[in-house]
Amino acid sequence: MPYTDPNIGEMNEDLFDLRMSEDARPLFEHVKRFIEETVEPMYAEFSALGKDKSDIWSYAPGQLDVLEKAKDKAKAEGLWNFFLPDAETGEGLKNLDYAYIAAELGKNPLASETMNCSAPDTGNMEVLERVGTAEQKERWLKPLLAGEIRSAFAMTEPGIPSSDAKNVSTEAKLDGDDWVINGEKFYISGAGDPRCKIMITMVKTSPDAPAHKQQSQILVPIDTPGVKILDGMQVFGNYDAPHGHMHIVFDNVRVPKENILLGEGRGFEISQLRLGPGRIHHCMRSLGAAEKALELMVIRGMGRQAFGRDLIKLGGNLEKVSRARIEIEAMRMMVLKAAKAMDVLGNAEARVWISMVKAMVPERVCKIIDEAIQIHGATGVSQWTPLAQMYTSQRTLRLADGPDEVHHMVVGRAETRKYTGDEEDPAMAAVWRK
Amino acid sequence: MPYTDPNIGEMNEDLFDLRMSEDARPLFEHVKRFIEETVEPMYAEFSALGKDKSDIWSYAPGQLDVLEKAKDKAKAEGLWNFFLPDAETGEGLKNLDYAYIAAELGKNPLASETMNCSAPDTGNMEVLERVGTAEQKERWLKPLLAGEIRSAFAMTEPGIPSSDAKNVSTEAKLDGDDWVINGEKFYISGAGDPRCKIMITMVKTSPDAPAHKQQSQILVPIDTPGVKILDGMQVFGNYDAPHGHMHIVFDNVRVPKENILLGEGRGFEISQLRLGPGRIHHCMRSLGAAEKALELMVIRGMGRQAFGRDLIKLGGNLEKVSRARIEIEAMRMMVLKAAKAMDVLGNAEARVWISMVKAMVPERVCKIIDEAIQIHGATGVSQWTPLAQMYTSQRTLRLADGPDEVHHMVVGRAETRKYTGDEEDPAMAAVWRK
Amino acid sequence: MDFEYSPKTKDYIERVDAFMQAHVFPNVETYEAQHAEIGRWAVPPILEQLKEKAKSEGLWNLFLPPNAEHDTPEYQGAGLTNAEYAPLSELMGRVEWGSEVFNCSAPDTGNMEVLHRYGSEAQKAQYLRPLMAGEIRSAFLMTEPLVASSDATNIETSITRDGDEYVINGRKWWSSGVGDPRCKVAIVMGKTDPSAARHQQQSQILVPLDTPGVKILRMLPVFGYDDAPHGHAEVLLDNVRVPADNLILGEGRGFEIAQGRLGPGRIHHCMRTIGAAEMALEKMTRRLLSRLAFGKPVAEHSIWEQRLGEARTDLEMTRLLTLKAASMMDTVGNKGAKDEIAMIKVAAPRMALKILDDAIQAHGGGGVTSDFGLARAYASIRTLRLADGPDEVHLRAIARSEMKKYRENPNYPTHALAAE
Amino acid sequence: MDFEYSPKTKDYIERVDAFMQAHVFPNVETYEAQHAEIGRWAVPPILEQLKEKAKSEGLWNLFLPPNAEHDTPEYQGAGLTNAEYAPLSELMGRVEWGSEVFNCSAPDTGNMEVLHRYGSEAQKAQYLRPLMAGEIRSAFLMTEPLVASSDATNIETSITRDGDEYVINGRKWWSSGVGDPRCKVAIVMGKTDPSAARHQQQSQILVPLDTPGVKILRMLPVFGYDDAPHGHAEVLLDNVRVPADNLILGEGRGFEIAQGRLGPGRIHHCMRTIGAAEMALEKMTRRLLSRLAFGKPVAEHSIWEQRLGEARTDLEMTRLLTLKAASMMDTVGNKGAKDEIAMIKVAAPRMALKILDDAIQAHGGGGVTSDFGLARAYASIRTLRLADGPDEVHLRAIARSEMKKYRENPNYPTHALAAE
Repeated sequence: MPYTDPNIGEMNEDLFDLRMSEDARPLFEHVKRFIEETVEPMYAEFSALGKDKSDIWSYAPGQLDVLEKAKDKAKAEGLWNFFLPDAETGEGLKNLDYAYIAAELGKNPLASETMNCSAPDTGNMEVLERVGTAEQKERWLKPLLAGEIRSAFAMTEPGIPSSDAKNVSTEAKLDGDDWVINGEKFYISGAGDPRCKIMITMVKTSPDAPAHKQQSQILVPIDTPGVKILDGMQVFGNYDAPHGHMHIVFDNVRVPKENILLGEGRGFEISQLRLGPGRIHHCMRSLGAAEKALELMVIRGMGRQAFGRDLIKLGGNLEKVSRARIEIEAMRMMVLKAAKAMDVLGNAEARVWISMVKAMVPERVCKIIDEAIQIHGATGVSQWTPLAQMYTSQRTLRLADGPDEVHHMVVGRAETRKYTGDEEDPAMAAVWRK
Repeated sequence: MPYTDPNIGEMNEDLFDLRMSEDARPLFEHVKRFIEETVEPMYAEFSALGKDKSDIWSYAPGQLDVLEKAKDKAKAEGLWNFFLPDAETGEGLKNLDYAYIAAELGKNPLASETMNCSAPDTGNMEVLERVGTAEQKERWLKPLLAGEIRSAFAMTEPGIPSSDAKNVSTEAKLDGDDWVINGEKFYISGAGDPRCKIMITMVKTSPDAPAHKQQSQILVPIDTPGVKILDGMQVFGNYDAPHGHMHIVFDNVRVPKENILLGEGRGFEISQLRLGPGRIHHCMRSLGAAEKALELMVIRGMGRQAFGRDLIKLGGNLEKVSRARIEIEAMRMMVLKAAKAMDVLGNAEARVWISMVKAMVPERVCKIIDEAIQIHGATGVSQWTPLAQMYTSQRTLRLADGPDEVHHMVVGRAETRKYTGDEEDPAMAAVWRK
Repeated sequence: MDFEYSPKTKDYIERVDAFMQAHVFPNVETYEAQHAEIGRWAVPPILEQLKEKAKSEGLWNLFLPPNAEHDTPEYQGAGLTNAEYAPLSELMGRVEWGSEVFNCSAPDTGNMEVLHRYGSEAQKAQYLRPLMAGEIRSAFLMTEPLVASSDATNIETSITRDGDEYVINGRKWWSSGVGDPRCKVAIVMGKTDPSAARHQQQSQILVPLDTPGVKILRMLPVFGYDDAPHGHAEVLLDNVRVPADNLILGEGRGFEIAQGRLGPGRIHHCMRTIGAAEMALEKMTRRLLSRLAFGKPVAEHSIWEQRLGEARTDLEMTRLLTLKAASMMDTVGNKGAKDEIAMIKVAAPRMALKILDDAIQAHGGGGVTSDFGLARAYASIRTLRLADGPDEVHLRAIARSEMKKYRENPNYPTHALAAE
Repeated sequence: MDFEYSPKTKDYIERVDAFMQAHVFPNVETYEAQHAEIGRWAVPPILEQLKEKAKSEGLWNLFLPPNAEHDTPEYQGAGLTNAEYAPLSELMGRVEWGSEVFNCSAPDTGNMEVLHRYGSEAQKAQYLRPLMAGEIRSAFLMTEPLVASSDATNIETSITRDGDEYVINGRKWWSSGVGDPRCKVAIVMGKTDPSAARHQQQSQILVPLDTPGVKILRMLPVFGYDDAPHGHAEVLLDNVRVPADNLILGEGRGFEIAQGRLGPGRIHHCMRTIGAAEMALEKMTRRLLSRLAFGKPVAEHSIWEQRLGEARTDLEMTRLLTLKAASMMDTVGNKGAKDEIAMIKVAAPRMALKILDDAIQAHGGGGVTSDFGLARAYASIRTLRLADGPDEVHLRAIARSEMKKYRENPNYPTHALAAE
């Protein structure tokens, strides 16, 4: 694929209109209202029900009922699967518009799921929609679209640096009419949920092919014999259960030949489909976290005194607040611009923009949350504020979907390619998803 | 003045359309072409003529001729005074459009002046246009608009922290029909130019009035007896001659009563007029410098080897390139947004946005230039690259127009005012101009 | 100035390191396996075995410096000064529970120092003896959830005399160590006289944890970690009655006692932190060497060289300043060393967190999970930037010393102190 | 480990500081006034007067460490080790030309060390004697504009034997000190044998500056400063002929010599840099105390407290590591101290630049101009991050040492070195 200049540093006019489109505004307003009126009270009830559950990997009685009720309501109001392009026209929400909506979805942990727009299902559904066979769609896409089951994407492996996706080593060998899969995966997000039924699994099928044609993606039902879920990976001590980030061994797992997606050696090709939008959504949600942290920082700074002065007037805190605000506004514009670039230039061409925000946002949001922790004293690391939890999840984002370093390589090399005209290494993009 | 929320952190839709307006595009293209075709060759000639001049505070023979020729051409082509709002309609270029144009003007040191759009004349002309009497306009605005003379703005004083403009201590006392002015100013930019004829001077006329009503602005012809230009202030060893940043003593300087602008005690009021646009223009020009530094960094990194590898692959340089690119794009969006905020909300309401970019841009551009210096080795601090010169001028911007700290106070306090509803201290804005 | 350790220190360094290599590192997995088996709030038996072993080798109570006034044959440490002990503290800090093996872990060290210096004979017999023997553990109840405790005059818990008893009421949190079943006693800071001068309102008193009215409300997580079995508790003191003899030193002397305890504790924490940073740097380096990405070892991606180089540099500088602070405590006392102690209190956790953050980054997904101990070390050291006064307070104190030179003496000679 | 200076060092510290307070600081203005009067490239007479005075007080050639092998009654320094000299270097560094007063300024110090160690008797008589007497000055011509000189094998200047002479051709720059009218001789690095093994191609040779063919093309500004009368020259060597005896040590031994000179020079630069940082911190503090903004002294705007606190902390840490590196040079030699020297080479200028940048910020417009010397110090110290190898090269070297531990020995015990 010849590399085209992604317009960084250039004045591509279309990239400078970052307004939400008029068409999307009713949906945006509706989602906002729905979260306020339906999701928030549902979440309160859901949390109360789950308070004393003994098995963290389960839902407490009644929890799924209230969730399902809200999902039904969303479906009835037409707030359902709006992440997905129209099956016939191929048109869907613009990335820019979705970015605005994602910022709203980020305000409640169950908002996305209530409207069937939560990761990793969204990426999986997109992939199935675009490259699935009729049978695959019937069997898996349909219940996913209906919100009846959930799914996972099994990519990352513990033994290798998965940021270079060529390293994936779980192998799938054809044996008669079956693929036999052996290997070890970790950080398989969502695989802890009892409703998770299917995993799209990245495997090496063709070790002798050129480096970018060795990988394939295969559908593996989670109850297939040989799929052994060992444990959840803790993130700063939290399991994030029941969703979970699971550690899974594939021990002679057999699935029918037809479970392959698109075809042998086309794993990378499929990955291109799923990378852009998801990253942007994460980044928009990260901004929500940063806004929250800043708000907490200011309120704490104004409400607490030491040495006879408000905390906000001590410790250089006012400047820290200012720096946080400046970063947030700059990040917001960058995320919106990356979303717009995807709309205008397409996901592939926009990848440098996407890498820019991926390398920029979680690192800086971590910094803002850390300052907010600091002004809270010991309260900041405890469960009395959401800050510690927010920190760990943002810190993890600096590793998920490619560590910062890989994205800096993408951006840095785009800069050098302006002078060399070289092509890009396509492996530098496909990585594990949260 | 009751404080209104400046929409930071809010979704004011109008602020998200950062495209240049269609109306402005022909002017933008024309300016770009004019710089390329007329200013650049003129500047080369101008520089060659000045190479061996003995008095740095003068122009070498022929220098002003080539400059004037280019100015005449600009005037003939209609590229003249476009910074100024239409005298009758009050309408002028939008700040957003001007921001795009300023980025172009920043590419050549004489571009602004050739089109009579250079600081500090622009601010002075705006002020005269808006608050000057008919006589004042005839005597000073007319030749300024015609590009026949230049001007200065005398605000900063060595003895006091001028970031708090209430501190200005140069005093003007009415004595019969004259103001008698005594005091000391420094960093009076442009006063070194032999063509500089007039200074708008900030003085204290009314020490007994409330803090914000003590200051006035008075027109002082630079050849008035008692105006003693002591020396230019060096900036990292450079005089920036003949423009210069002069150190001036006012020793019983007498000017007619009528030279006051707007009226006694209205100095702050006038300052509000001049602060916003100028800061934005500086920031756009800073971006030009950052782009230049990044370009030099990449080219150097690719063209030089050590230890058998390109420099770009050593020392973490590729990541530094990436970080620079990300910062530049984020700064660009913030500057454009601040410009747009001035258009949509007005200068006063947009002041928090202006402070955000003023606190953000020069600091980060300094960092980028410093990285570029580093990859150049000793060449980076010498005259073989423009980097050292760029660094000093960007470093100075962190102090000019209010040091970073004051702008962070403005932004930080805006954040706290969201919760308190307090008013802002208007003194926190008016500072020295470059 | 001499940057070599004395032969005595070298000898101890060798012995402690050898003990760590031979007995502690190899048992980290044992500890974790036992802990998983016996439950969060129980103590893995291996720990007590290792303590016996360390005691038998004379590597015991190393933290307690010689004190001519208070040392007795019964109550004395191993005879090491703060400066001699500091590098040992670093070595122990390489494993989270390493210090405890040598009976050198917080908050017992501070409590033992306080009792050693200010305790009555009866208090010593009852609490100092078993603490020094490693038979019980202890807590220090200072921070309160409702006030900015970095300004200790804000502490609100009341200690009221009632006949032969004191009655204590208040709410404390971040009471570290309370989760341990062996934790038997706490030193509680509170106000005996709210009407006294600002620094004479506070007192410190010994409270056995089984006294009626001591209610452990819950254990606080740090990020996701409960730090079991040590733990950080929120404790309600609800009409807790203890004998009047439990008061330490006397009414209104709480600040005096507190000031004595802070210095050494901070040095210990800083040195342990440096040990943790060394571990992180080692893990990072090994990891970078062992993994390939884009065709070469990650270690050769040049950004990582820069990070490693900066990590080593920052680590060495921080260690030296910490050792200097320890040495100053020995030579000019806690008060003379107060600026240096403030400096390391800020510098050491910042340095370690930067290195840990890079190490986490180098480990990818493994970094944030429990596999390499990095996320956990991050969480625990992050807390140090808040405990014992946040960075901001210490930087302020240093700044004020700086200003004092010129404020009180405008003719202060140019840098008379520059090279002292 | 002992953080107190020895009585001998303390005595020298007192004497040098007293000399600075009594004679150097009060004459800074005199120096500048004289310099303004006599022209950029002339030497203010006050400097020579102060040199005489320092020499008469025995504060002379303090930098040259005792060397049993090479010391003779005629050629020896004041007998101070690197560690003893380091704090003096800091004290001198508080004034830009302070070191020269004590005949301790670069690049003469390095050149004198080289001649003292490797010079022939004739070379010593001709050049070392007047250098040690402060009668002439010297330069070191190493860096070249056309190659990445941080990798010294790239140096291209040719030194070709022709009968009893060597013929030198090449282009050098950043030849510091060449502007000084007293600068009489340069040591030039170049290739005598391009076909030899990589590290045996280079030699060093003495070149009197008045030799025909030595052409000073121009003086290079650093930011806007010409650093007159010292100056940094671009020098063309155009068929420069010198006697064959001018070669130092022997053909192909240029690297060997270069390695000896780098260590002490770096320590000196770092300590001078620390002195400059102290001055900046003092100026910043005084300034902040003296100015009001928004109703209170700027010093009480809390962001400044944080910056002052961080400045003092960073300064103390950097000084200690520099002193340790100096001490290691004395005890384990340049080679054993190479990592520490690399660390301070990176750490000291970074620390000082941060403090200077804050100090500039505190001084407003005065900060970037010449009034407080801050912008000038910034420019000059910024150059140190590039001279003698940029930061990146040193960080890389440190990183490689770090990797070496595990690369060459996968069983390297966990932190055996942690507390050494």
